[in-house]
Parts: sequence; C-alpha cells; structure tokens
Amino acid sequence: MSIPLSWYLILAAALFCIGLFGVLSRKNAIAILLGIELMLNAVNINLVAFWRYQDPVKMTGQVFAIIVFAVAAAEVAVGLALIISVYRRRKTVIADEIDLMKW
Amino acid sequence: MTADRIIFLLTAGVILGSAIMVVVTRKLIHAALWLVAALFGVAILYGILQAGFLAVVQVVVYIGAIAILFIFAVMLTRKETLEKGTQTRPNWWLPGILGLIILIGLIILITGHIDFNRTAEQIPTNIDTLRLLGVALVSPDAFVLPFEIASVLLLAALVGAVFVASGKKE
Amino acid sequence: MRNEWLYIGIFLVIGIIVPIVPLVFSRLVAPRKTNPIKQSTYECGIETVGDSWVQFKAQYYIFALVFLVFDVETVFLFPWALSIKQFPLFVVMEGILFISILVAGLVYAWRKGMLEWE
Amino acid sequence: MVFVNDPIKYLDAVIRDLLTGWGLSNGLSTVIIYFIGITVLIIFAMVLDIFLVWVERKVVARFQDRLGPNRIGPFGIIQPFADIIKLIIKEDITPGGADKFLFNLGPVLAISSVIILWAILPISSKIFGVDLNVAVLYLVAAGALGTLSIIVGGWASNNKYALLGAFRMVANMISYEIPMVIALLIPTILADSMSVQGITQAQGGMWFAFLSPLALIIFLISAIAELGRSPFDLNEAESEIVAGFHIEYTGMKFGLFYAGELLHAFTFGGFIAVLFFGGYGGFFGLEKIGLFSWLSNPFVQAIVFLAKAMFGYWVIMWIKYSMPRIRIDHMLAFNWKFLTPLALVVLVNTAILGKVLAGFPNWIYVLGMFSSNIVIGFITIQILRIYGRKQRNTLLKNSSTNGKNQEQVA
Repeated sequence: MSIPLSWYLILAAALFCIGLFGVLSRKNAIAILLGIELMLNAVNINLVAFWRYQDPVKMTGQVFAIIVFAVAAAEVAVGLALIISVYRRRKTVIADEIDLMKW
Repeated sequence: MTADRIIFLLTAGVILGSAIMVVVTRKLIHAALWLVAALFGVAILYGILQAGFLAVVQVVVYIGAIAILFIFAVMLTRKETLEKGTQTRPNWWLPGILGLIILIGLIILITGHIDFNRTAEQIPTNIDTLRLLGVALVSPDAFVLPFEIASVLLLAALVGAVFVASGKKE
Repeated sequence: MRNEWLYIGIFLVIGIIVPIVPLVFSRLVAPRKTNPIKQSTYECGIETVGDSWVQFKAQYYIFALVFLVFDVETVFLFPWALSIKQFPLFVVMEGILFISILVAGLVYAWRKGMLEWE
Repeated sequence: MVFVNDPIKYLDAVIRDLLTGWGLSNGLSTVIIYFIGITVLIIFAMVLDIFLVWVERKVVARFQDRLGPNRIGPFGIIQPFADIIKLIIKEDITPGGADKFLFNLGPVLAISSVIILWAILPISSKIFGVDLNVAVLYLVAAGALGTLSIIVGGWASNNKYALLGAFRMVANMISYEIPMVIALLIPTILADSMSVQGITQAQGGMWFAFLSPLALIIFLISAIAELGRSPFDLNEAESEIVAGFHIEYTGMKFGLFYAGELLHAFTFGGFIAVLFFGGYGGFFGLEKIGLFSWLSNPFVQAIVFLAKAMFGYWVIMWIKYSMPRIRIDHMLAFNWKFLTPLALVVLVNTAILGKVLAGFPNWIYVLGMFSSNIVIGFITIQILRIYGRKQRNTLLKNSSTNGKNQEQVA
C-alpha cells in the first residue's frame, strides 16, 4: 500500500465538490438526489480510508460507512417517493416549480 | 510510480470522470448510469483499501438497489426527462465557483497536513477484518445500538415512503 | 487479501473483453445493409403506435422501494450471521430483534395493500 | 505426481520460474499468471456454455418427446458450433432510435455478470479462481450487474415491449433477490463462513440440504426467478409482450443473451451444489478411509462438482419444461407474502436452534435441524391449505352469483 492517505482525501474532496455542484446547479429533483448520492459516497471514501490508515483493528470507520449506507438507502427511498408523489399531483419534477409550501 | 498508484489513479479518473458526467449530462437516464459507473469505481476503491465487505455491499446496495430505484423513478417521471433544452439552472456558474473554492480550500488543508502523507501498514494476516466487523456490530460494548437504530431508520423510511408513494388521490 | 482483489479486478476486465470478441468478429463478417424498414421498431409486424416510452404503473416503484429497504437490511445481517458462533444466545436475539423490525415494515406494507398488484 | 495433487500450484511454480528466468519481477509475473489462469478458466466456461446449448436442446427435445439435434456430428454434438457460425454471419440490426452504446452494453453485461461468478466457483479444493471471504455476497453483487444489464438493454432498444419486458423482469429479479439473500444467510450461519471453500468444507460430514431442506427449496425457487426461466419467464411472455427485453436484438447479441442465460443456469446449479450438497466434497467422511482416499484428488473432486452442478442444472431445466408461466401479480404476491416470510422464519429457526443445539452430540443436532424444518414446512402447507380453501370458497361464491353469464359463455 504505497498510496498516501492524502490522495484518498483529495479524491473524496473532489467527489464531494462535484456532488455539491450537481445539487446546486440541477433543475430536476431526481438529478439533485443523484448529486447527494455522490456526496455521501465521498464521505464514505473518507471513512474507509481513515479506517485503513489509522488502526484496521478498530472497526469504527467501517461501521460508520455501513450506517451511511443505511442512511443513503433511507434518503433515496423517501426522496424519490416524495418526487413521484409530487409528480403525480403537479406533473413536474423541477425543483423550483415545486412551491406548494411557499404560501 | 508503483502498480498500486497506477491502479488508484485509473480508478480515481473513472470515478471523477463519471461523477462529472452525472452532474452535466442532459439525459437523466444517462446521468443515472454514469452514477452507476462512479459507484462501481468507489467499490473498486474499497477493494484497494482491503474493505472487501464494503466493496460487495457497495455493489449490492448502490448498484443493485439504489441505482435501480433511480432508473425506475426516471422512467416514471418521463415527460420532464425528455424535455429539450437546459437541465441546469440559469445561474449554474455560481455553485460551480463555490464548489471550486471549497475544493481548493480542502486541497490546501489536506496537503498542508503532514500526517496525511503517510502510507498504510499491511494488515496482519492473522486478523480477519470481516469477523471483527461482525463482532463490532453485535457486541454490546461496541455498536449494537447504532446497528438496531439503523433498522429502525430503515423501517421509518419504508413506512414513510410507502405512505407517500401510495398517495391516495384526492 | 490484496491479491484476491487484484484477481477479481483482472477477472472483471477479461470477463468484459471475452464477450466483446464475438461481437467484433460478427461486425467484421456479417453483412450490413440497413434501411428504414429494417431499423423500425418491431411490434408484431404492425406499425409502431405511440411513443416507446410508455407510462408505467407506479406499482413497480413500490416494489422496488420495499426491495431496497429489505436488501439493505438483509445485507447487514451477514456480519451478524458470522458472529453467532462466538457469542452467547443474546446476540442471536439482537439479530432477531433486527429481523422483527424488518418484518414490521413488511406487515405495514402488506396491511396497506401495497403488495397487491392492481 | 505433484501435478496430480495440486495442478494450479504446480503450473504456477513452473510458469513463475520461467517468467522470473526472463528477468521479470515477481509482482509482474503474478499478474501475467493471473491473466493466463483467468483466460483459461473463462475459455473453459465458454466452451462449457457451447456444450450446454446442445444439452439444453437435447433435453428439451426429450421432454417434448422429440429427438432434438441429431444431424451434425454424433448425436448432433456439433450443432451448437453451427448455431454460432450462423449467429456470427447474421446481419446485426440496430433499431433506429436505439441508444447505440447502451444497446451494445446490454448483452455484454448480461454474459459478463455470469462469467465473473466463475471467479469464485470452487471447482475443487485446489482448482478454483479465488477464495473470497465475502464470496456469498459476491454472488448477489454479480446478480445486481445482471439486473442492470436487462434494464440497460430494454431501455436502449427504444421499443415499448422491450422496456415493458425489462421492467417486469427487473421487478421479478429484485423481488426474488430478498428470499435468495436470506436463503444464503442460512449456509453462512451453519458453516460460520462466507467463503465458498469454507462452506464446502463445513459440509464434509453432513450436507446442508439435510440440515435445512427448506432453505434449499427457497434458494432453488429464487434462483430460477433470478434466471428468468419458466415458470418465471414472464419477461419474455411471447403472447403478451412479443419477446421481452431482447426483442430488438439480433445475431450475436441475441446469442450472448441466450448463452448468458444457459451459463447462468449451470452456474446456479453449481452454487446449489456448493451451498447445499457439499460442492466438490461432502462424501460423509468417506474420503478419510484409506480405500477411498482418491476422492480427495482435485481432478476427481472437479468431476464430482461438475456432475453435481449438471444435476442442479438438469433440475432447473426439468422445472422449466414442465411448468406453465405464472402471472406477474401471482408471482410478486408469492414472493412477498409467502417466500420472504417463510425464509425469515427458517432463518430465525436456524439461528436459534443452531445456538441451542450446539452443545449436543452431532446426530441430535442434525436430527433437530432436519425435523424443525419438516415441522415448519408442514405448518406452512397447512396454512396454505386453509388459505387456498378460503380463496376457493370466495371464488365459488362469486361464480354462483353470476353463474348465469358464465354458463352462457361456456
């Protein structure tokens, strides 16, 4: 393992920023969720890299990563259900047009 | 330049390239499939990091379930995805600059930290990390509570999502 | 461990390449004389009606949803399954608690009528 | 003599000597040896696949009281090669609105997702690709790639029937993945290992098929559903949606889907053998007796394994050619309302009983496990019987109320 830890961290940072860009720049609500998935994966890369480089016997990093999997699954399930529900009523998935809560 | 580093750089290139395609592709189906490529790259990364369990779980959960759910959702909301024209907001350059600033800041922070330049030691061969993970997840003085709470979270997500998606039409 | 994943990686690469070989070979040998009729969508011989992207039942999505939650939870059971032998009975009970929470979700979806195909 | 006892290690040493003799580093020669080994393994799988085409056609012919291919070569064994030549020289048509790259990716991914399973298939104790410690989940992960291939192929064809077939198939595959994963947990618990070698060796004394016959049945059913074979072949219900997700595929691309399905069925036969029938071993301790020590020879083990896998494949074919197709609502209801709860009950039973009976002598353990499975199976059948009777009564009541119309129609 001749890869410095910083490489992983930079990769994760870049992935996170790409995800952030996607979340903020996309119009489509499903595409925004895609960006969030990228961000969660960036976090997971960090967690697993730290697990490997700190102390592989302590499983904290991996357990955290598993919890992130569960959170990601829950987020996708509820998020997409909301989008589909809104789509059925309003016939739109554009985040800016979903403005029921504005008034 | 060792073989390790070459493999890492190739994987990183795949991940970042696919991630960029995810956020810029116009067709949403393609964006979802690029996401699959990026997630697969992350799984390979876990393989390089010797977290075998996470690598397969990444494929099973992300590619086998989450990506499929995305594709289903894209196909169910069809009109908007066929829409010609732009898929980004008019002021898309603002988050672009924001992301770039954050990225540069993070890279300065990471490279400035001496401790992050070290490489990992070999995992001793007598340690089975898979079994250790199982022990950590179930032994009462470790992570049994997060383990159970994760299942409660998923139950809540299932109940909520089923309730929302079933949506009796008024 | 590392060599195992290296092996899997090489296997993936060759596993992708091998099926491409007959496709490339076929590309070289097979005739290519295309025309609009040949390229049109096949629908039992009649002409295509409407858009190919038909509206699907939302039911497919519900099943995918239930599947996602179950998939994540059952995958989490594997580390538990591996630690049963070395721990006393209460660890088994932890897993069973986990499973019963899972079942509660299934029962909810069932009672809600979400598992019916209308 | 060394070659006979451990062929892979012997060949590895020979080639490594040769390569390091040429001045290559140890790491590079490892990669080259992996390349050679993997290529040989995959080519073996592909040749076997060609052979399976012949087996399938021959067996289905016998099931349908025909002779099957018998013109080219002895018993028609050259027939699949003729098929391949035909498929290669056929014109390859890409439909007009198709997404070219994804259209080609679909079939390639479909067969790749099967081929990668051969990386972990334990052909014998010495001849195998790699002994992953997460092999059982690797099997599920490869299935996830297969699901993806179908939705990619169906979507890229730009045909509503293809997309509809892909949707049905994917709904089918993902639903049945749940009981399959749960059924995979049971050998994991029994063997206390997730590696296929560990699971095989744990069955040296007793097959898991006897410890948990219900898990075997659940795994078999969900494996057939995962394969998309009859009775779960509603993805290609010809009468409703023309031919399913591969409707627009012609020539070699269709051939890849077809070959992938056959190899997948055989590979699952192999995994059934590994998980429940002791894989290459499982001779109930017979190989320890001096007279039968030849049973531990890797080549004998490989033959035993392939025979068991072929038997599993034959069972899958047998079911395919003697069952009608199931409607999609029945299929999904069967999975979520019957198979998944049953699998969870069997899992809980295995976990608790395995823990409780752990201290007892072996025969009590085996007997307890087996009889508990029988009891669960019996209770299940009783519940099904009560439910079926109720359903029948409501149906009869309905038909008697509008019986007049029915009679006229009849």
